[in-house]
Amino acid sequence: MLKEGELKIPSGCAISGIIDKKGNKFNGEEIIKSIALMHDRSNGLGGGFAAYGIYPDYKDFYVFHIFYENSSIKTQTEDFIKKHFDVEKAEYIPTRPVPNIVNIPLMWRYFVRPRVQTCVSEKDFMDESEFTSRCVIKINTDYKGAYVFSSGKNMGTFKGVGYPEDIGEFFMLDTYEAHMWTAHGRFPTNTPGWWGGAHPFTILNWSVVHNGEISSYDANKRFVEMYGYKCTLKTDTEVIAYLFDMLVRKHNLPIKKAINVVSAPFWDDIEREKSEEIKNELRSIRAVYASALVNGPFSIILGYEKGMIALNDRIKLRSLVAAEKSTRTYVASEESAIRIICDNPEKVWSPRGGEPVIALLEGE
Amino acid sequence: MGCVFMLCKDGSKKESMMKKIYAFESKCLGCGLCEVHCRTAHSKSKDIVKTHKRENIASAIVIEENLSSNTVSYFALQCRHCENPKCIKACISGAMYKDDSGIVLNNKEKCVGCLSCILVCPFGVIKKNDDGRSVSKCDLCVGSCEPFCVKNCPNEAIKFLDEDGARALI
Amino acid sequence: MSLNFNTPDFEVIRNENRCIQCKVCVRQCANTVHFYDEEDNVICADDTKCVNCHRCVTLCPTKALVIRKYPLEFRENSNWSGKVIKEIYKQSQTGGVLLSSMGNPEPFTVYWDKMLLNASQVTNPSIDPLREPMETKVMIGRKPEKLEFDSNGKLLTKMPPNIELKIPVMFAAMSYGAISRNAHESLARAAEELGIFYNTGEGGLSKDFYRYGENTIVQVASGRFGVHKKYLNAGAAIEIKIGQGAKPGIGGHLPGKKVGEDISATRMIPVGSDAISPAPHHDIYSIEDLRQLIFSLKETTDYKKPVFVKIAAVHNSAAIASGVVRAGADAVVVDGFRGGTGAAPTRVRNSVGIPIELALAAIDQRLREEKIRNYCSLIVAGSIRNSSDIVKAVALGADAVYIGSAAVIALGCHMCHSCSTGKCNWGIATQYPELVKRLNPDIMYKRLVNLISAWNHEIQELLGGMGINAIESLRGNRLMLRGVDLNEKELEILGIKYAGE
Amino acid sequence: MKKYLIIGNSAAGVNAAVAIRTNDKTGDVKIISCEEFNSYGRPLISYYLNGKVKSENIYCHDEDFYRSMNLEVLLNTKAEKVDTIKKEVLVGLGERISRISYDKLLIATGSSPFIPYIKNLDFNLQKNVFTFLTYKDSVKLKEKITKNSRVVIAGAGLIGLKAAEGLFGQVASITVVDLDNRVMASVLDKSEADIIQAHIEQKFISFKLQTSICEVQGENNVSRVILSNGETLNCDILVVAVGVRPNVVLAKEAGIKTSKGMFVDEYMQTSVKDIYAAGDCVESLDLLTGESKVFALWPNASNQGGIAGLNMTGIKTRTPKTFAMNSISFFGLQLTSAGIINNSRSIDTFVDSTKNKLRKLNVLNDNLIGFVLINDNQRAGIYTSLINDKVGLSTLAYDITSKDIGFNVYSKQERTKKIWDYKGGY
Repeated sequence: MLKEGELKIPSGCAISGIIDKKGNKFNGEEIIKSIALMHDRSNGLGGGFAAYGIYPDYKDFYVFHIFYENSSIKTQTEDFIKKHFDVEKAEYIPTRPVPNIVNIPLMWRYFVRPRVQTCVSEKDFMDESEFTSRCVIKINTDYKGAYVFSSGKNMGTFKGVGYPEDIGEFFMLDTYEAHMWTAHGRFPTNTPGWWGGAHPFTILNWSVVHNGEISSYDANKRFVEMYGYKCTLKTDTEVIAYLFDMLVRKHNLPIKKAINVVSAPFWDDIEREKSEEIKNELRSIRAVYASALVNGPFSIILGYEKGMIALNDRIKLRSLVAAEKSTRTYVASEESAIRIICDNPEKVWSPRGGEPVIALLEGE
Repeated sequence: MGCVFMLCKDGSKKESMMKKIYAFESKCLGCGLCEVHCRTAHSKSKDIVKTHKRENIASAIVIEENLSSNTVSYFALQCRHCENPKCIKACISGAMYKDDSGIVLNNKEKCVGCLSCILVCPFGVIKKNDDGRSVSKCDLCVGSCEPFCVKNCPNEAIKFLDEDGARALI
Repeated sequence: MSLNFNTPDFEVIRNENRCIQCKVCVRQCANTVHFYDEEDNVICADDTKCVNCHRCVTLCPTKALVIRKYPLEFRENSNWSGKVIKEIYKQSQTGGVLLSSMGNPEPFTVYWDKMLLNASQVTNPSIDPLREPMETKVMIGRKPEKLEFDSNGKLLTKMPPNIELKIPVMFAAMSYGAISRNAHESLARAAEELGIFYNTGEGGLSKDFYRYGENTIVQVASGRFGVHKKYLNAGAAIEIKIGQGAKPGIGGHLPGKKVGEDISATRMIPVGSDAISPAPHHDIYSIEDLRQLIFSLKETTDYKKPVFVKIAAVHNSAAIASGVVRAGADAVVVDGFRGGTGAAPTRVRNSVGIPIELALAAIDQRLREEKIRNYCSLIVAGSIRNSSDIVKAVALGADAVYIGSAAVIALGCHMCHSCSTGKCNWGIATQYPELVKRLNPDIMYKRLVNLISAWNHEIQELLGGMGINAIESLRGNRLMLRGVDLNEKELEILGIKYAGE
Repeated sequence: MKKYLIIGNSAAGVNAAVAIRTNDKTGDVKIISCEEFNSYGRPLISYYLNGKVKSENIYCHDEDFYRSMNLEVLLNTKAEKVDTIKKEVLVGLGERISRISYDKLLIATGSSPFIPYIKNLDFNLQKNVFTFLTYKDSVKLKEKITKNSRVVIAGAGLIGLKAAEGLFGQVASITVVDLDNRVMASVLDKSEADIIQAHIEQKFISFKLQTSICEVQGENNVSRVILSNGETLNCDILVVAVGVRPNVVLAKEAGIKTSKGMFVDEYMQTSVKDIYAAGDCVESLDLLTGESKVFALWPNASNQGGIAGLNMTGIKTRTPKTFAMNSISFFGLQLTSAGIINNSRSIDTFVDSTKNKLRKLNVLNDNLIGFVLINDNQRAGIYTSLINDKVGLSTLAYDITSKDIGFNVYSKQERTKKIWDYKGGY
């Protein structure tokens, strides 16, 4: 029987995200409350959170959150890390016992700085993020039983098997202060969940929570795999993170253009576009990045260092609501999940298919 | 036998508005299917096999074969339903007449087989029947919305058009 | 040779109760199988000349004719089948190379029929193409590796020329000479109406068809027939023909008797002369020569037209395709061993080349491994028979497909495999004016439009069923395929799982 | 409201009336006819005689034809005198004489049988002597004949032979007498005429050629005829069908220029203004010889009638020249001929004849000027239009003598032009 990680699990679930565009920090209670309201949208086999701005003292370090199935794989992985990174600090991730959270893997986090000059033997130029992402992918591919479930700077994800509110309680999220939180409750359909399979999925600073299914998964997967990514976690959401990382970091496309790739306008709409310049741009995007178009029903919340983006598929086959109040922007699968933590928001709307909700930190 | 023959809306019967059969030589294969279906359409049994095996009906179509230098070409010719038909003028018994929608028809009972119509028709598309006392000519399958030869031409070499429609296709 | 061992392949059976001696079959059979016996007023048939093209059967107004396999049986011998024996009779009779037409008829596995498509059930809804937009448009041509924007979001990268296909299907290369002028006109007009393209084949392009230029792909083959500056600029894209699926490794041969006035003018060869296209291009003996030809063609059309390169599906197609992409081709066209041909030696047609499904899968995977799959388009041909073949081809990794045999069947071909005689009764593979006339472009182009439109609806239904609303999301999406009745190796090459996995 | 008066109710008269009515919806159109029957096809009287055509089918048009076209017909009305000054016509209506005024008059009186001088021949006295031109003649004849009547017919022309065919099988014997050396002398050359004669003789009808009837004998009816060659023939029924003469008495007395027939200009108008004439009673120009002569031809009469009608309503229409043409059958033998058909050195004649078929074409300086077809008449109209249009035979797609005629004789352009543009014609 293949462990749940070895086969692709379709996921229907709940997502929620809050950002304070001024950068004011707040603890995890609000996000837990919001995701908890959507209890029935998940079946307790997966929950997780992403928090941005939680490690202000180590904001220049990459923070690896890693699961280990056993201590031997832990020592092997740590040898690999020590060879490629200066480890500033290593500690297990503090948790508190919660009745529903069981068979917990070893969970450690490492504040590290990549040793690019010494390790990079090849002549080709590689910056630290490329070096780090390759190491993370190497661990997740070759070190069976070890999973780096987040590797960004001044951010981290906390996920596992269980309802999201229990996971939040388990990881003591009330003790962390972040300017942006995203959360996800999972509804895997056929096998018991596993800790690595829960959302959010990350690569470097990118984190994605996703409600839906990617029909174009294999096309997207075989496209990003051409650029060095490796889809190891066998959940289709993973590929969205890699797509954004590739488009924005490797091909340095502006975020709006990346969105036009992932949730591309229809050809008919492009043809109706008045300005020739925009029409040519959209036609070029669809031609060059055809395999990066994410097809199938989805609503995603994307977190990264600059802020939060929520997006629906082109024909909005999944629910997504957004709201704004003073410096805060909220997005969630259901309006009720927003209203429970934000009474009378100034503006509430449901974004159209393919139309992003972009909430960036000021100055970005 | 299908829908009523179409007259133009305002009841006027401008000759050129009247639909006729036009043959397109570049498309005609000379296969003869139009004749088979013409005989059948005018037979009693309306069954192809019975028509040809039992009834003796002349088709109202003549398939012309033209030998130019290197190729053989064909086209199907039938009554042009002239505006001012010579055959009606030559007919001694009033058998040849024009109905009110402009189709030149032949009344078998009145015809005595004198063949004056054949003597004057410049297209030679009126055929003497074997019974010696009647002739066959095209009646555009009046009463059905499309002549059977047009309906069954495998290469759309004959079309049922008004004059403007036909000129557009030359 | 006095004694001729050849026995007829087919038997013409006439139902006397139905035959009305209307002589339509006599007039329509170009092989003079039927003849009218004046004396007994009966129509007879000479079985030896019948190629079973169904012209008489179709046009007989009383459906009095049936053509059957000639009932003569050879003694049962699984090694020496009737077919093999008769081939020896023919060659020992004529001493000539056995010629045949259309694609490889041997009973090799048709992999299309061994692959099944996916459909979504619960977790993602299938998309109803009647209510939701469903996109089958594809852009064929070279793509830059990435797009660059300036600081305020203005696109800097200049896109190389791409052609736009409303439906990922094109009409394959069939030269004017192999097929008739009316056939070409039908293909051109259908391409224009469908918003797709037709390929001129290696016979050049008649002046009257320049007006269909926007929907034309002009081919440059080893014979360079009809290739000149105006010709190259007449089409929307250029295709260099290196190989053809039905006859990999050998050139083409158009018999002189088919080269009349118009074809001689179009091909720029004397009337009546045999048009032989040599096996290799005499200026392409290595991959770098190909690069030179590609760029000289681009220079001639000042880089406004994509240049495809067509290769036959052979054993190392993957490496060849990679070389072709690196040589600067805008699209690689791969023609499988079932692809059709007007005339080719039977031995080559039946035993050279590999199935397109395996070649496609291998090429797509190799180009991805070399990280250059996204640089160019990959088009497959030989043979695509229906819309599910197209969806499976795209899922394996193709951008679009060419259809040749399917197109001529829509035009009336009844696969009698005797195009090489030049007496095609349906007016397709013939230059006799009275036969060419039987293919009336005004009717036949609509049949092509009907076929492709129908296929397009089917593609949309299949895509919708998988929860996809743009065909690009299916390209290379091999998870949407499952194999049945295939061994491990075949699954591995095709890169698909077995059904049930 | 214009008043139109037409004398004569046959081909010319009726066609004229129709032409007038289509172009003058309100004019008053009157047709007077000395006969008691509505317009009928005169050539049909022989078919009536032998029962092939029933009496109700003899009429050209059905009952309400005249009413639907709002034409007034006065039967049994004989035009006595035309007063060209007062523009009136005196008509005898039974005993009474009345006047009908007209704005436009058409004289379409056709022709009447020519009775040669034969000693003691007296139509009033003798009850078994007939002419064979009107339906009445045919009706009277049909009543008179019995199974053992011995019939003598004077004249072996179209009418005489048709009379013979009409009587055949209802009488004991039929003998046809003609001055000429062959039957249908006005239409056929000797070689073809003999074919027709041989065919008719198979029906035991005997011919007395190169002789004529010079005397009849019998108390009050004729019982014997004496021929100029001395022979005498018993005769219970005598039919005089030697020829016809145009009815021009009325015109002559009205001062209209006539010769054999009335002279008309291109628009069918006689020498007197507002009086037109058409049909067998006028002189027409022969397309082939240029002569002016009388054509007793049904198609010509219909044509000229129509044209006269148009001109009477002011629509200027020219009359095309005409030429002799005939299509007639005797006992199943189908004869179709047109134009100049007699042999002469200047005309090269092509004859293709098999057992019972004949195709004879006369060509003069690259024009077809005449043809005779026996039992091989399919598509004869193409020959007729070759004559009519004076087509240069060398310009045609093939030599018309080489094979059966077809519309493919014309070149492609000519064919297409004819099919698209031809509207039929006067």
